[in-house]
Amino acid sequence: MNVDVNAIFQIAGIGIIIAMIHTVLKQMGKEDMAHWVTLIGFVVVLFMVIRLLDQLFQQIKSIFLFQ
Amino acid sequence: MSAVIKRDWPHIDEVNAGDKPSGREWEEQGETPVLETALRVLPATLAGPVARLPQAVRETLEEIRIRQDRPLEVVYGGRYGFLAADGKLSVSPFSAYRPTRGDCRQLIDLISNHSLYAMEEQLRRGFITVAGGHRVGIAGRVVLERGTVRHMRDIAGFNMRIAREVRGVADRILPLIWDEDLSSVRHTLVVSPPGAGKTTLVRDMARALSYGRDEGPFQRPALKVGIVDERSELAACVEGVPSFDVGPRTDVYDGVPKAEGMMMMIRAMSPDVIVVDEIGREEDAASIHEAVLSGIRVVATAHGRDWRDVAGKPVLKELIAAGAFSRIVVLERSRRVSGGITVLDGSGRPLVGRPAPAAAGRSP
Amino acid sequence: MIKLLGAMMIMAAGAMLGFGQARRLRERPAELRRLVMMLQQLETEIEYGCTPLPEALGKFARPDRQALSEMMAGIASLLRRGGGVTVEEAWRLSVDEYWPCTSMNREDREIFVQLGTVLGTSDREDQLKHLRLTAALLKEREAEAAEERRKYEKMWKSLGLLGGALIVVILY
Amino acid sequence: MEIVQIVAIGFIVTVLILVIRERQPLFAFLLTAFTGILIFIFLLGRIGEVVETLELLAEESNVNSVFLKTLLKIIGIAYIAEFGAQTVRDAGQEAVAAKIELAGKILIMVMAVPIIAAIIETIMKLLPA
Repeated sequence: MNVDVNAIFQIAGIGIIIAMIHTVLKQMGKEDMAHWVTLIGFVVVLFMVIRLLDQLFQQIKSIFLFQ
Repeated sequence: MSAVIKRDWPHIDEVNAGDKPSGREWEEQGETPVLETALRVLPATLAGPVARLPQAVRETLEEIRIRQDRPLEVVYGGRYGFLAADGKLSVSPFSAYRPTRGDCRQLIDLISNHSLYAMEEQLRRGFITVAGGHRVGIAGRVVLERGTVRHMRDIAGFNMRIAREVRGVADRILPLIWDEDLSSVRHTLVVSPPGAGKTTLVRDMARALSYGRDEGPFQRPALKVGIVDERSELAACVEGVPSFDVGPRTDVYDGVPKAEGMMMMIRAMSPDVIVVDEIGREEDAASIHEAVLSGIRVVATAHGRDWRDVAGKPVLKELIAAGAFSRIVVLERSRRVSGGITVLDGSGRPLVGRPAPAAAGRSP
Repeated sequence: MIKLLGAMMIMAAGAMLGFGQARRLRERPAELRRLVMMLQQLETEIEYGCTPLPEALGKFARPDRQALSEMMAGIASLLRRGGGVTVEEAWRLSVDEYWPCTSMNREDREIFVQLGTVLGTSDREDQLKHLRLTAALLKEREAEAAEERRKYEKMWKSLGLLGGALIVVILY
Repeated sequence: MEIVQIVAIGFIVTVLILVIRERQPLFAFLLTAFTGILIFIFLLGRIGEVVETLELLAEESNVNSVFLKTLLKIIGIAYIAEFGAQTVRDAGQEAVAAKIELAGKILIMVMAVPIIAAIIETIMKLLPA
């Protein structure tokens, strides 16, 4: 339980920092850069979410579907 | 800013190295000062062969002629030869080193002190005097503006005349042109074809007059000498200071037109003697008259083979006829300053080679 | 504890990177302005003084040892040393030596080096033309640099810090 | 007192999502999904115990294990479908959520077919011909 709670804060932190970088870049007129940064941040977080989702499905399978 | 900024330039040697490894060996050899100043303004590809010439040739070197894409030529002791890259001298032009366009560009950069723009006046006259007093004549495409020469471009031919300071030549003829009564020198015209040593002679005369002599035979007071040096050849001033020893009481106007320079000298510097090179124009004559009237002695030079030749030239003829010059010194071409000196009086009669008090009365 | 230390170091590195970039942006217009002023001074020397190049360049030597003055003085000292060095070579050597110490970029450098290939090799009018052209080009770049500075100086400052923070968060 | 933990996590996440949502809705969604998965995984551990008990009971009462397995599968499908649908609904995609729920219902029905068949068969046997 404990480790995973850290992950929540990690994701939130990444989200906030990416949002700030996005804002700064956008203000300075570098929209394309801003979008790239957001995309990369998104991919990183998505990766974390998907790993967790995988874990979830494995558990469900093992409990309910006897595999 | 970076805190570490290097002061040394070790890599500059790499620039000179490369495919011309031994181009500057003369610097280590301790070349004679005359040639060293000349070699300093030559690119390494040209300085190398010249420095490798035999000692005898180096000592009598008169001219180095550089023409783009054509054989490198040197004139020495009245003879000429073509120079190969290894310093070998030959009369045949085929094995000689041919200066490239790059060499010429580098040469013009060096002789103009990296500042061709400051040399416009010199370019217009066709020559540049470099440190050491060597005169580099240049040939190229002349650009005209309203019929007069504006400047020169595409410079592809150079003639470097090695200037030599020969001390003591003047002592031999000074007694012949000395005016005992006024304790000064007489108005003197030195005549010779180009390259026979006129300039060397008058330079030494200026030096000798400026120093005077207070011991030994033929004692004389030191005189105030003014040199009007239109071509920067007599004193070879670099940044206003003569690079030749022209004496302690000598003032130099550098680069000024002769006629104007003489007038300025008379007005401003109150010299005893004015030394001027290569007169021949009408303004020169007017200024010389002015100087003579002001009681200032004039030592001048002019191109010419001999007395008759000079007496036939309009301006000089008029000056001589007016009695402006009471001594004519004629130098012969082949013998350089070492000999072949004839001294004539104002009417063309030769004096015998000793002090001639008999001619004193003719002094104007 | 060590983790925290590492995190702080990464943050500091990111911040320094950002501030360094911001400083370059800040210094570039000033340096370009100084360069233009030097060229104008050189122009005066050439136009009215006919001063030979080594001397004219030597006048830029200052005790403050700023890279630009040092660069000019370096060219002058190379030329004075003689040894068959042309203006072009001296110019290039000195620029190679000192340009990395400045905040100006490669294109500025190209413009400046180009001047070295013509300086001292033609008559006065031509020289002045080249000097003025170079000065005009550099001025243009100066305006550009000022604009860039206005736009990006702040951005780089915050970006450096945020980048450091991002790395820390991702790796934590 | 796991419920306290879960509620606490829920509170914190809600605050974080509120902070991020206006600037980066994408990250807000990911955070929601992540938290959902986290809580689900946490609950699964508990459900596992229940399932184990059920299995034990079924074994003791000699019920056909096929029925129990099917039953558990149906429950599993129901959980997964519910979770998926809710997550998608959180992202505002009502239509997709409805489709997931539909798919869950149909699959449950498919799973249930053998049992229904068995029941009908038993009834047919009981009825006189």
